[in-house]
Amino acid sequence: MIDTAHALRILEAVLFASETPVSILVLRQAFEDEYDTQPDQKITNAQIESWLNQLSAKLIDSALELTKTASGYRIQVRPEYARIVNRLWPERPIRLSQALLETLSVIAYRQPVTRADIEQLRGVTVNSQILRTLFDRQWIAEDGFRPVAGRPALLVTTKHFLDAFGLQSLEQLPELQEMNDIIHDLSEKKSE
Amino acid sequence: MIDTAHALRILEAVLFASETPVSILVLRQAFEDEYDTQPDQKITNAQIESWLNQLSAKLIDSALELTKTASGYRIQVRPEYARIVNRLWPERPIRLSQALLETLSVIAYRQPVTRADIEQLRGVTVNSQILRTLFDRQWIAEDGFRPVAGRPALLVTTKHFLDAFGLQSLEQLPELQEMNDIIHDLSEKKSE
Amino acid sequence: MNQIAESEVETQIETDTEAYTESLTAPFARVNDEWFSELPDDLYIPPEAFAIMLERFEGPLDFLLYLVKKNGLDLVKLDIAPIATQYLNYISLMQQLDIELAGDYLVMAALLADLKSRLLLPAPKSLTVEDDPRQSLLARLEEYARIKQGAAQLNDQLVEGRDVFAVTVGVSHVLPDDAEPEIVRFDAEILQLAMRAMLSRPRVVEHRIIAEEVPLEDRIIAVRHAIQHGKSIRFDHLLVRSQGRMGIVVTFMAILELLRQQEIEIVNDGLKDDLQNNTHQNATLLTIRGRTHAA
Repeated sequence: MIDTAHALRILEAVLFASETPVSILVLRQAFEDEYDTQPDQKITNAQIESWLNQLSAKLIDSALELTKTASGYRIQVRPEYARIVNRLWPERPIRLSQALLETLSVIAYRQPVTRADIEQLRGVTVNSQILRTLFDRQWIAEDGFRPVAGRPALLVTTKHFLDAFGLQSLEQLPELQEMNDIIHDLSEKKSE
Repeated sequence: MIDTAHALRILEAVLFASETPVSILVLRQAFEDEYDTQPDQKITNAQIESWLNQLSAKLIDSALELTKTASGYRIQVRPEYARIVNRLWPERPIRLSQALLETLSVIAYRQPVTRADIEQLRGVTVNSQILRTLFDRQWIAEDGFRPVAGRPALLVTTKHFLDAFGLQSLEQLPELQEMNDIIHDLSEKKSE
Repeated sequence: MNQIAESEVETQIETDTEAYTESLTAPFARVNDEWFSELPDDLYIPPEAFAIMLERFEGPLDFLLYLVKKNGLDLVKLDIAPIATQYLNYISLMQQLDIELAGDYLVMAALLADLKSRLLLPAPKSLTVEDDPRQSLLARLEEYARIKQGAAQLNDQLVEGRDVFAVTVGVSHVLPDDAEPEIVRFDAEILQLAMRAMLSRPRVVEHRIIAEEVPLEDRIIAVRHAIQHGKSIRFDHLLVRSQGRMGIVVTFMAILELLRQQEIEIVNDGLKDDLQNNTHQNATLLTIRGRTHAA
């Protein structure tokens, strides 16, 4: 039998470390990784939901709460304490750094993409903070996964992203035609 | 008198919501914002530290811990639960190659150094990709230049570097071996 | 071969290297000069293994450290010449096995060749500690060893993002899909600019200088041969066309080497010519001559 206290700590590790809301599928994955020796002891969704309830209860005495969104579970600061945070960092997520913009534009122009796709294109590791900021603003969302080993999540932009950039649809994104020329030029030079 | 349970929740809201470690100054600010009606009831650093200790104790039964780094306090997933995170998102954990560690070590222990210093010390050409990764993670920064021909930029480590490596200051860097020990180690015959 | 004490590299060679030497298709640089008369002690490693072995090292200093540790040399006594010898032998062998070497390894090879040749010279009477070439190499090795140890210690720290994960939770409410559009508007143009900046950034390529097979020792032999009996010869006549640029560089290194060993002298340093009048016909080039009193 799995020790409840340990189960709750596993949930905590996953939920707190995740940059995105965590689906029940991913949560089950975490337990299967941890208890892979007992294949007969399958952990059910009901079991996980029961632990989630207990975790929620554990958080009652804190400034945090467990919420359920369309794409899964996430822990956030309770609304009554959000005020304190917002007073401390009033301009919180609006800094659009070059790294953030590049990450966002890869997702916007090349969606759906995995984290690895972004790294491949940018040539540097994806900064977790940036993804979290984008998720926090709800400019990006997860939309399924690529059916390869590790089942990496596919990232897409959302309606809120379109709103923030004054776009009606993705077709209105500024054209990348020129860029294709640049790429073409570059590859031409290489082959010389 | 401030209710301790409420104080702990304020700390939680701020520490959990922050993207970077939080200094004691900012924590005090959070309390002053909250209790600005009683200017006589100044909250001391000692008071905050005492609450931080209690918060730390509150986390004992969880997968999380409170830690102190160069720029302040941060809540993190305990190393023993990080394994779960690593397994779930295998692409996430950063990898530190030997070349990167050596480059970083030169900068950390011998700062400020130029690129040429690093090459001279390691005996190999500096890999631009590595420097870019270090800049991208904000572990290193340029700090002036050496007043010689070409005015090469001087590289130093940053607070982010200390934060990432769980150090409160450069003085906490593990000590390097004494010259004599090195000679001794090098001269030691292989036991086989 | 592994049973042979590591420190006996200097003497162990004669016994079983003959067969190996003959098995090499490329002519092994086996000359009277002491530093090419011996072979590395792990000879029966296939070429691929050499390449893999070299990949384990972070560069020539790391490789030198390995050789130092492996041989258990007394660095207090500045016992560095045997290491230089071994290093040069490995490099020479790898070149003959067509293993690509990063330029850094060749730079170190030149430095060690220089060190060795200087050690052969009679020590100047006023040799100070700082002048001792072994001392400065030792200092570099020590400093590198220290930095390497520093790197290991950094690696032992609990690193955020690898061993621990900083926690950040969201604050804002989750907006419903039909929420009012955000007030902050950004120009979609900045996305295109970001994408352009990113895609036009030069791809990061790891530059590896590929060493052509021009072993320094081969060039030394060739130069020695060319200036036999005090003959003088112009630099360009020493070059082998097929060896290309690397051939020029290595031949020049060979000349410097022989100069140090006082086997040759310069007849014309090729510097007097006015650059503007310099044509291919009357170009003055470095010209050298064998010193008759040299052995």
